[in-house]
This record gives sequence, structure tokens and C-alpha cells, in this order.
Amino acid sequence: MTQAGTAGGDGTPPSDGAGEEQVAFDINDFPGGARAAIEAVLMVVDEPVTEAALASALELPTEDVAAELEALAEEYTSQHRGFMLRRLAGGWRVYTRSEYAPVVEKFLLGGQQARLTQAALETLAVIAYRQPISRARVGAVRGVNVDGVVRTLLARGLVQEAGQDEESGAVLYGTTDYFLQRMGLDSLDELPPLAPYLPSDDVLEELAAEGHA
Amino acid sequence: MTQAGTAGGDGTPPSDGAGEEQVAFDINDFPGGARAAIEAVLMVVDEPVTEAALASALELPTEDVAAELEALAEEYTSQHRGFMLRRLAGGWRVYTRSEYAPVVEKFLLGGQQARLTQAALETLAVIAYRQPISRARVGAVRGVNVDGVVRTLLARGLVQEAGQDEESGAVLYGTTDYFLQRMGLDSLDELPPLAPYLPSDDVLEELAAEGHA
Amino acid sequence: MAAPPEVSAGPDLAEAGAGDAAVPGGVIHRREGQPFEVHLDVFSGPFELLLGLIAKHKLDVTEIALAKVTDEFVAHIRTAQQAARDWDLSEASEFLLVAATLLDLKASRLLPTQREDDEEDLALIEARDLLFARLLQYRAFKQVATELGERMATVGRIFPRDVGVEDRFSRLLPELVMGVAPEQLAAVAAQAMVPKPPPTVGIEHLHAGHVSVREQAGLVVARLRRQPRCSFRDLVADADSTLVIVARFLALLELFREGVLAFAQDEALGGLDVHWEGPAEGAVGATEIGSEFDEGDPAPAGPGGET
Repeated sequence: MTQAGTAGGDGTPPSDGAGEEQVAFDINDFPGGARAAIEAVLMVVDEPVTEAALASALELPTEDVAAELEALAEEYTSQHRGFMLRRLAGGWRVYTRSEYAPVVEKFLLGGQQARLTQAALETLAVIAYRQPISRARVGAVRGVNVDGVVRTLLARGLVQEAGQDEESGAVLYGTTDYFLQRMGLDSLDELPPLAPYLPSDDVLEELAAEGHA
Repeated sequence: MTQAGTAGGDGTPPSDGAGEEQVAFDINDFPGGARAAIEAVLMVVDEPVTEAALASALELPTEDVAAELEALAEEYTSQHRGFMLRRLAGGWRVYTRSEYAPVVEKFLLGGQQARLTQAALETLAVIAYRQPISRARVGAVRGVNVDGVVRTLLARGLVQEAGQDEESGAVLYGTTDYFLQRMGLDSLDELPPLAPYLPSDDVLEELAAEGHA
Repeated sequence: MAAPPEVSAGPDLAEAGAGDAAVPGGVIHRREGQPFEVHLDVFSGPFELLLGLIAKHKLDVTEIALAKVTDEFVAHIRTAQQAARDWDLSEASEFLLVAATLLDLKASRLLPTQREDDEEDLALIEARDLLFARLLQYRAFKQVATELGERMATVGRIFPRDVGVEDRFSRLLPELVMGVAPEQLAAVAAQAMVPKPPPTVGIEHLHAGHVSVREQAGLVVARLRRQPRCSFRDLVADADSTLVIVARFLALLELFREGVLAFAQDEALGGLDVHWEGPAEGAVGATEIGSEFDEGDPAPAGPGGET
């Protein structure tokens, strides 16, 4: 099963081949090249796959794999495919395109997808921006007991337990990768900034100064 | 507990929409048309889908759907995609193209050793001690939907279907011989008794009383 | 102990994600022939209600002229209490805290005092700023939640391919590392099967400090035994923070529920007198007092006092 494995479209072998275990394929022999090979792997993954993992399987430099992934994603878009390739939650994966959600939901879920209540959304927002956070603290922000809502979010896989508060021992919660996916985010850093919604410093100062108005 | 993905396999649409809110889409409004909508569905189903099921979901004549499917299959081939669309066992499904099997194999083999997640372990434990048990019951015990986790355990060969609940008709699950083997047990009788790990009766009663008050 | 009420449910709220800045002014909207109702499915907390009232009167959140809002808020609480006697205590206490702060604010504006360095004044300013800060924070999260809801309804409305490997590859799945002894499995199973204790609500979140309702209950009981008739004012005379006052008040409510004391109040908003009616010594279930509030404290053994 050995063969010349000096892969790499750009001529740089990922490893210096000599005396090493060889791969049973040459990426260039494939009619669709590295791009099609990447597509094939994407068909079998059940979680976002990193560029590094793909690069290792294909014996290609990570940069090449990243470039192919970007190109594939663009290709799917320009061809108006029903699916797309997105980097979400830290890795690449094939998703249905959101325009076709009604059809997919009809097919997969037999109808509409349950939507979150306003209370659940608010609780989710507090957890997303303040994680890891205890239920009590979320309740403090929302001004109401959130136990039931947190249970709902747990059951929906949007939040998960994320350790314990050292002092109080209270369970802390954080968001899941599924949350990132449902938000169309690659990482928590991409959450819309909260700052614009918070009052500016001068408003707060004004408040403080107005004490004896 | 609803289950996604049951539709289509047997050719029946998930719901015929009669008396139900109609899904709000017009196939012609999609940039990629019916073809892209079909692709979207095909990308996320794990059972072969019949033309009739697709036709029903898309509200299109079956002949049109069949023609689109043929066209899609040809398109994937001519574009040298890494996947293909094949009609097998009366339904259509996306598969990796065989040429790329070596890459897929390498990718799969290169994966990290898999560990059960905490959720999977808990689910497995509950099934082991309460078998035969339905997914819904496990979910009730764990307080979350366990459909995905049970699928993982099935794929891993640790649990299997073990009959049907007489009343509800729900599928029941039990552990496999492979499970015993991996646990180093000769039979289920050798599972350690739960009692030492359970809180004392009065604590349990108290918990139960509080939980259901 | 009553399970916490479903504070918000109902798909009717889904549209709130569509930028409807929810004016729960409708909350205290009087329906034909019906008393005021607590529509817990329409709003879900004092901040929600307060924002609704503020929006209704087109006041800026930072506007201090809240007298009218205060009146409506207090009216709302009163009717809510009448409408639902089993109002969740933790929720009610949150409402009461907001109401108390608002009333303090209103009172301070009605009284022509200019006591620059009065401690009460300072505390008042602190309370007001705290309330506003929390209100503003809540508003920010509410708005960003709307944005998250929109993302969920658009770019997030996608489905990953999660098909599993084809049969021909299934033998290639990485070897599963079990690393679990049967005893561990038993422990995991036992843990999963034990009914989860009902979640507790702490009051530590109301302020930074941590005051134990249980401890305050012990203190209150000791004092009442010495002086069986006592005003609430006296009971909290030495309290060094609002939180201590709240904790003692909650402790009194719990003791009231235990049937060991009675309240007397001659007129609305008048002084509150407390009469001790419990045993002169011995436990009064005080070990459980506060278990509902004192998050993180080791839960005392024994069921919740009703026995």
C-alpha cells in the first residue's frame, strides 16, 4: 500500500516522506482534487471539523486546506446550493442554508420549530454575556426567578453546566456549541457587543450627581 | 418526546398540513429553486428519502422532483464533487463518492480516541439499571431530551432496541453484550447494586416531597 | 413548597423577538368586569413591569420623576397579591424591594428636606442608583436578547449535516475509551436517578454582601422572646444594610408562616408591629428558616417545617 505521498498542490510536502509510512492516495490523482476530498470528509463529520484535522487527513498544509474551504464555501454560495459551508463553533461543517429552513423544518420537524419565549431569550442573553454565571445572578439581572427558564434552556441544549461557584457552591451555567450554531457564530467573541445598549458613562455620572435634585 | 427525522423514510410526509398552518414558502422564491430546496433536505436526512416524501414537503409533482433529483445527481458527478446522490432502497441519499474513501478512512482513523461524554455516560448508566426503558423515560430521569445521546450509544453498539412499550408503543432500549464486555461484566446481574450510592431513604423522601410539592 | 410559577410561557411572546419593545403597560390594563390580573405570561419580573410603566408614560429610564410610576407599581403589587395568594415568595420579595425603593424615592421628593449629610439620604441615593443601574442593565440585556432572537430566526435557522458515517466506514470509528469501572457506572446511575432538589433562590444576588436569612431568623426569634411585642422598626434598628432589613423581613414572613408570630398594622404604610406567639424556648423550626433563601448554605436536614 505504499506509494509516493508527496502531496501538496504547492509542492511542499507536509512531511519529508522519506522512510515514513505512506498514504495510500495522492491528492492530485483525484478528479476533484483536494477540494472534493475535503467535501467527502465533510460528509461524514458529526461536529465542526478543524482545518488542522482536515490538513492532517489530507496531508496538506493547513493554509491550503483553509483556502480550499473558503473557496468551497464561496462556490456553494455562488452556485445557489441548498447547503452551505460555514465555520461555526470553531470548525467547519455543512449546514442547510437558512433560506431553506422552512422546507427543512417541515421535513425534519414536521412543522414549525419551537421558538424561545422572550423570557428564555433574555435569560439566554444574560448567560451568554456573563458566563459562567449562577441562576441566582441571572435572576438578579432579570429581576425574577429564572429556574424554570434555565431548565428549558438546558433541555434545549442551548446552555450547560459550567462548573461551580467556589464560594457559594452554586452551579454555574454557560452556553453550548449548539448555541453558537443557532446564533450563526463562530465563537463567543462574535456576540454582538453589549456596550451600545448600556448607558454611557456620562448618563451614569449624571444619575449619580442628581442625587439631591 | 418528538423525534426528528422520522419523516420520509416510509414515504409519508411528516404532516399533510390539513387544518394546520401552512408552511410559508413558495418554491419559486428560492434563489436556487426547487433543486436547492431538495439539496437542503438531502443534506440533513440520514435515511434515504423517497421522491413522494420530497414532493409532498415541497408541494411539487413527484415527476418534477424525480427529474430534479436525476439532474442533481448528474451535476454532482460532472462537477467532480466529493459526494454523490444515489437512489438506493427506494430512496435518495447523499453519500461520499467512493474514490475518496481512502481520505475519509484516513480522517476517521486519525480521530482522537473517543470518550463518552458525561451526558452519554449518564444515559448509558440509566439504561443499564432501568432496562428495558424508553428514551422518554430516560429523558424524564435525566431531565433533558436524550434522543441524540441514545443515537450515539446505538451507533457505538452499547445499547440496542429491546422491544416496545405495550401501552405507549415507544421503543425500549437495553444494553448489549458489547456493553457487558466493555464493562468487564459477565452478565447484568453483576452490575454493582445502586443502594450504596443512593442517599438514605429519608433524604430521598424529603427530596421527593420537595420535588413534587 | 410551591414550585416556582412558570414565569413566562406562551408562544405569544415569540413576536417580542421582532423588535416589539414590549410595552407591558397592558399588564395593569383593566379588563372589562375583571380585577387587575397578574399576567405572568406577559411580563416576568418587576424590571419588566417597571420598564413597561416607564414606556407607557414616555419617561426616560433615567428620568427621576417616577411618582406616577410608583403609584401604579404599588397598585399593581397590591392587586397581584389579592389575585394570587400563593404568589411565589422570591418573586414577590423582588417586587417588594423595587416598590420599597420607589416609595422611598417618592417620599424623599415629597419631603422638603435638605439634610445634606444625612445617612438616610445617602442610603436613598444609593438605593435609587442601584435600582436604576439594575434597570438599565436589564434594559440592555432585553435589547440584546431581541437581537439574539433575530439571529436565531434568520442566520441561525440552519441545520448541520449530522448523518453519521455510512456503514462501510462504521468499523473505522475511533475506539471508544470506556475507562469506567462498574462501580463508577453505579454511582453515575444513582446520581442521575436521585430526584433533583428543587432549585433554591438566593437573596445574595440582591446586593454584593451575603446575609443569611437563617441567622437573621435566629436573631429575630431571640429578640422577640425577650420582647414579645415589638415594632418592625425596632427589630431592624441596628441593621447596617438594606439587605439585613430585607433578610429580617423575610425571616419574619417565614416565621409568620410557621404560625409563631402575628403582624399588626393599623393603617396602610403605617408602622408594623410584631407579636411573638411561639414557645418561649426551644426550636421553632428555625433551622429551616431561610433555607429557601440562603443559597450555598449547607441545607439543613429535615423536611420543611410543615410537619
